[in-house]
Amino acid sequence: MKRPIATAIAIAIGLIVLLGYFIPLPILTSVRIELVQWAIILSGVAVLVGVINLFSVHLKKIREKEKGAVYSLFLIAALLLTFILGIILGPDHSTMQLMFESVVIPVEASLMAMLAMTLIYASIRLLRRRSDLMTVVFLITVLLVLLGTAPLPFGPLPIVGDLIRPFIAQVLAAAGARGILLGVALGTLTTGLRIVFGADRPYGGR
Amino acid sequence: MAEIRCPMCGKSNPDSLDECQFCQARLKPITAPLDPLQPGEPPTKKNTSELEKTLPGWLREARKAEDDNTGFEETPAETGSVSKADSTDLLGGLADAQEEEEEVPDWLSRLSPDTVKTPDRKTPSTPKESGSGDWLSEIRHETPDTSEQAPTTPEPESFEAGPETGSIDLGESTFRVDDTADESGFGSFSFGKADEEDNQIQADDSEVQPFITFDGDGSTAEGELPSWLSNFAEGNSDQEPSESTEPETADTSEPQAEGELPNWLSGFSADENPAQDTALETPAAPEEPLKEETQKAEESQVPAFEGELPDWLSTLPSDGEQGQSFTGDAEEPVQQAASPSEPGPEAVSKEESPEWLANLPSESKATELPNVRAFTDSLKKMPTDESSPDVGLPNWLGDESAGEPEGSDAVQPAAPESEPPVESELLDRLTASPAAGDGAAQEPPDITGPPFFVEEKASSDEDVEAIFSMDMPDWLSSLGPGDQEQSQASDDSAGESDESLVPGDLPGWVKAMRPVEAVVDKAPVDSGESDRKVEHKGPLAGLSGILPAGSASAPTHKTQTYAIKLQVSDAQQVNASLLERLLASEAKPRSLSTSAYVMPQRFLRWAIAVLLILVIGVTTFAGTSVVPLPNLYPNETLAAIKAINDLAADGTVLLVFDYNPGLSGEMEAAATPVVDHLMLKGMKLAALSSVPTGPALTERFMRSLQDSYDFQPDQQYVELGYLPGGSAGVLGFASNPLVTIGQTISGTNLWASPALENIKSLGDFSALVLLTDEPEIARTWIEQAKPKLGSRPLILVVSAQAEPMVRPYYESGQVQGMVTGLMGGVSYEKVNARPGLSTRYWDAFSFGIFFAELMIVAGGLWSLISAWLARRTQPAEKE
Amino acid sequence: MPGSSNLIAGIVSFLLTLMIFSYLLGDNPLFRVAVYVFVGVSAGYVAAVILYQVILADLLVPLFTASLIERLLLIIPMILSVLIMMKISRQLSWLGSPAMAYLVGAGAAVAVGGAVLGTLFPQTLAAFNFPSFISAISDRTGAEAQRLAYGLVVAFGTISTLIYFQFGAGVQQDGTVSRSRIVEIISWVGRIFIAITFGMLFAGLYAAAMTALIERLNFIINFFGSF
Amino acid sequence: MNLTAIAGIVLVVLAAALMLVFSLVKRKVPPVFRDIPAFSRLRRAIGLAVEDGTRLHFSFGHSSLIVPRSASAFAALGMLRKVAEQTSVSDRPPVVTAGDAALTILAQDTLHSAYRSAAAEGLYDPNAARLTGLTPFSYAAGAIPIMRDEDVSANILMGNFGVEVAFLTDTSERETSFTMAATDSLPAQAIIYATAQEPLIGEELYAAGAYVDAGPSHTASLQVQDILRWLIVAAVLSGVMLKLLGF
Repeated sequence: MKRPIATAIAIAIGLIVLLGYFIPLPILTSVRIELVQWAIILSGVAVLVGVINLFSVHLKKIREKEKGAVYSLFLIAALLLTFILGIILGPDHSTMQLMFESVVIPVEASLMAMLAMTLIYASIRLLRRRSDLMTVVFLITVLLVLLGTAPLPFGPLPIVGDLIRPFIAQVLAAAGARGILLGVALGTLTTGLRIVFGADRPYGGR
Repeated sequence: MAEIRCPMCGKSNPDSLDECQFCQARLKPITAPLDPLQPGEPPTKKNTSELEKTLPGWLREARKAEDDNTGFEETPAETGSVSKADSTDLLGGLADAQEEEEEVPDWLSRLSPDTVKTPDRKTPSTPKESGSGDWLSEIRHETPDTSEQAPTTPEPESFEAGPETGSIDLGESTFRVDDTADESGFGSFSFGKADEEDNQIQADDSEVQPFITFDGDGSTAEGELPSWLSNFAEGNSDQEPSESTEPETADTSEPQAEGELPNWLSGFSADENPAQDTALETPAAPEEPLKEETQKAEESQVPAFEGELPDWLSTLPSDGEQGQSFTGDAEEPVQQAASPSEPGPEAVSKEESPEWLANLPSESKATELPNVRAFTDSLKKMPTDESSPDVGLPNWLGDESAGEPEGSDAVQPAAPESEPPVESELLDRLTASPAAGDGAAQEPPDITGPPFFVEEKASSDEDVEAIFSMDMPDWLSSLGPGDQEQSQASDDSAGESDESLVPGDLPGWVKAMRPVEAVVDKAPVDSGESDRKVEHKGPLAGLSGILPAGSASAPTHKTQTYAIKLQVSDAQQVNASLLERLLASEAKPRSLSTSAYVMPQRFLRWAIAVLLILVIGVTTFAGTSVVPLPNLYPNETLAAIKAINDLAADGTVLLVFDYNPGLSGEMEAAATPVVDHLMLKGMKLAALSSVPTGPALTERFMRSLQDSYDFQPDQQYVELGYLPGGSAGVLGFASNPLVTIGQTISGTNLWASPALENIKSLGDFSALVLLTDEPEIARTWIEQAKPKLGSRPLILVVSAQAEPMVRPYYESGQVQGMVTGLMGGVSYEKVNARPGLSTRYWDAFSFGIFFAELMIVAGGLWSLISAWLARRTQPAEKE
Repeated sequence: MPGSSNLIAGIVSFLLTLMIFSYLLGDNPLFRVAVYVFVGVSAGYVAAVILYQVILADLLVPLFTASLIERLLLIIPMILSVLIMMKISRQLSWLGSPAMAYLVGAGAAVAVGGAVLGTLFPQTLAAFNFPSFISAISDRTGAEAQRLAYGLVVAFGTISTLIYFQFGAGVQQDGTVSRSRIVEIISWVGRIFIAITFGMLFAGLYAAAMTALIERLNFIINFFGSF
Repeated sequence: MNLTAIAGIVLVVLAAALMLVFSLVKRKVPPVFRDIPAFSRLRRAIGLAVEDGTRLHFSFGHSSLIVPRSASAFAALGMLRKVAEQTSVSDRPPVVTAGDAALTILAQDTLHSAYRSAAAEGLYDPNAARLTGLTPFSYAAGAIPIMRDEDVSANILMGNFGVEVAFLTDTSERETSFTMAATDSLPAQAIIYATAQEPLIGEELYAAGAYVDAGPSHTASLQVQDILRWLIVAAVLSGVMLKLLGF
């Protein structure tokens, strides 16, 4: 019996919030804002559930000595330490800041840095994977834009920097991006409607 | 077949197509037609270890498992492809069995208790709807306890023989029954399914039947039963087995041996066939119930068992009169002799047919119960009936020991797979040399005991091939093009399958396979005098001795173990080599999806990394500034500078730090000149972020500026913290900043601080500077906040990759200025003549980008050339 | 932060940076350790932030401090939060469904609203947001004319890209599935625009990643320099 | 009540009505959609994964549920639902990773109901859907070990990704496993296009449901999208005409 309830809730909330978007009745708008505010709180609570999921997954790995259980040990230790410290000291305490800056930032920055190699590698391999016109156009565009982005060590190229790149950026790329965005919006619309009207129920059921 | 029904979309396609014309699903199996096996093909001694990667995952696991398992455990470990649950169950018990007592041969000790158990087992399970899975798993589960039980049961030598033969028989029968249970159980389930799913399922089926059947055979759970059933069916219909080109039809030796088979079989196959094709379609489904059942069994059965052994013993004498009628049976010796290898139904057909035939056509679930009862009855008799073992076993055992150099080959017949050949062979022998056997009791241990296991452990590689070699007959028979119709077919399914097996109809690769199965069967039969005829027609033309009794009916159970010895025969080698090719070709689809050159790839990666790090590292280390700074500045950057210059002094600017820590390098380089500019103008700053990691980044960023300007927090700079809720949060903040954020847990109101005292709405900020790497976030702020910002400028500092998406907003005037990435930063610094991070990075950046450009060009050319060469060398290499 | 902690931070981040870079040689324990520690710390940090900034700030604290009406209102999210917490337990997880349904419903509505008001309308309008023919020719400088020309290209590109996605197709007599010839031609042009867009974005990503790499190498070099 | 709001309502109601009609009305000839090779390859990859007992790995990105981009995650969930049912015959249920907690919970629910409807509830393991990190990068970094260690033969990356998707596609290339990737974020699409084996572009992400036969409502969605697509094209064209005519 819980399924119908859940579905009913989803549909009701969905419709109210949706109406709140389009019907500019102040009351409807404020109701919508309140509902969304609650949703924000809920997703905040969900984060805690998620962290517990993260914790339990790795705890299980350790208990069952699965592959990489040792690393899970590191993860759980780091997670607990940070979380507990965060609860005790508060997230904006200097210790939290220290942990953040000495772990999160360097690791993320290093991952991002490695992306430089990954992307170069990918663009080299791309033609091996798909050698079609689209790929060629893609690579040529990349080349031109890069040439326009930074001057060569021995001085900037004429035209590319001041004509071609802007043209690509402002016209061609803008057009493609707009088309893709519109398409994505269409998909978003129908996908959202499927859920608002209960055809899709990712929260279980059916 | 004029047209193939697409397994994916269900539409019918001309069978000329390889892929469905509607959904591009694969219509023909991936396994490209293997060039048929030449009879005289020299056996290639293959080191299968190199095939490792091409093996299916379950197999790989099993092989891993091998190392710590004892020889006997390997069989289930490997066969338990899909249904881990039961295989492991079997294993557990077996392990104990071996440790506990070596003198009793494992298979004997393992199986005989089953004979004990099943009678009691079934009676309760009969009423149950899903009893099948239940009692089955129980039987499975008992193997541990029973193996311990075996020694404790005090039995006379002669009696020992009874359970032994009987045990094999029942060992078979239980497994078969379990098949019936599984498939029928699943069949009914999957019929209940929606069509769309059926389509999908069939898709898997047609795409990968070979695999599926591997699974099927491996895990006693599917594939086998249908095949042998259909074979029996064919057997009945076919009248001259020896001449037929279809290996299966050789089964007829059985039907002929036992008179009343056809009539019950027709009914049997009729209701089994549906189960067959569904079972093929979805390999592992049955295992699901099984798992649970086995778990249930765990608790319930162990105690139950103690209670049962005695009452089994007590039942033995009571079965006396049954025993009489049994011995009275004309074919008794045959039956007994065959029993080790004979699938249950024959036995059934002999004894119980009248009473249970009735419920056959009904739910196939129901069918297995009668079978079981039949087997167990035959079992109960076995001990009581002294004659039968003596007649049965000694004969062939004696024969083996006499005529067979290799003991294990001799025992091969006893293996379930190849029972048909065995059987026919046995029949010959039995008819030829009547009761000559003695010491039946102790013989089996010698043959069946240590030898295999030792050998098997020794050669685990060939083991693999053995598995597949044993599988082939099954899936061949089940692969018959007609099996779709067959599944619908009722009584006349036999005839239908015949048509479906007309050589012309067979996919080329199936044809290619046929000789192999023949070889498989041939191997054990070599010793026997029967089946030494050369084929004249059909795909097997030219192969000799390839038509032993219907191998296809074989349920593969323990034989992987026994099959090892088959390596010795050349036929097996040929078989193996062909199977390796088959395996490889089957693994192809996956390799299709992957790129072939792993090592070069790694080197390429290393090369790129090393070069790039060298280029940038050296430039950075040298701290050069040889690259000219851009002398033409992006308009959006100039606009940003202008907008900030126009700001009324002493206002408060809202800084939004919405970038990933990962991009802090770029964002800080680009944002520093902007914030630096704001500081120079003496603006008060309020920082905010809509991503949780924002505040920490803000803190870090502001601290880096703290050195150059020692601004007082709360006086010139307030950190509002994290604004949750994404776009909704932004909207809330834009429409009413003061309530959305700013109250700390401690209750202090940040809006009261000097920097924010005269801010009541978003419009009161002098400007909003958004630092982000995600166009989505930029869009959110532009769409939600800009309207509320009114005439106040909105300035974006974005990562380079976000430019194309945010640029339109700048063009359309919603954004007053934009600083994109390092280039924007460096321009900003140059215009303001305040060189900073960006300027320091500029050389390295330029060199790095230049390197990237070179690599793209070089790589592109290289790829084009090599692709062109590849296409020229082997055309149509792509799928 | 005091200097000592700065030093610690420096050493730790230096080590972690190297450990991550070790992935360039392939997956290895160092990389794994760095990654797992990173995941743990970031999760813990974010969870703490959420706990303070959302759950405490927006739910628990107001429950005791806010006005009566607000408190009454907050009871609903409170209940829903408790329900979501049920997701932790396997047996009770079904209790969480209503709360998740709430989230999903709200999320879907936000998505629809955002798609229509945030993208569909503005982007469609922007597609022909260029000077009219009249103003273009009346403008002596030619800037307007250029904007018009650009605008036309953008409009065409937008349309062709949009048409590229057209899903509906027909079965040709030869059995193949394909769209009408005209659609195919237009969408071929669309593909080109898409390729160019991706190329532009990809180049931007290069630049971003390159900057990150430079920043990291700078950090490493400076780290050595600081001794 | 301004023009935009009215137009918005009209658009939404129209779309909803069309979807309702298309999903209810049964037609003799089911609608045919253009071939997207990625999906047929995906089907094969799924089939192979089922037989050789390897795992499918779904990754749903880091989108929060209450932002406009959540739709991409919802589309991915629809696909997971269907694929989970199909692979319920395998004893290695798919593993799902996500960068948002609520999304992870939804993935669990989806798996659960999928197995329930496939009568394989015993397969359901709450830990099959995992939150691997709460920030985009940590989410991707946390998913990498799963892709490497858990015998994954096919990766399906659908949802809202950022730059971090590159780590996932790169890992799967190193593992030489099948990858189908789709996202609604443009930069990530560029990465996917360059690094993923089977990239889906833009709107194709939302077509996933229809292409895996996830039900009439999905098919209807595609038809509606096509109709609206032409509406937009008409709008743009008319706008351009007006401009050229000098209005």
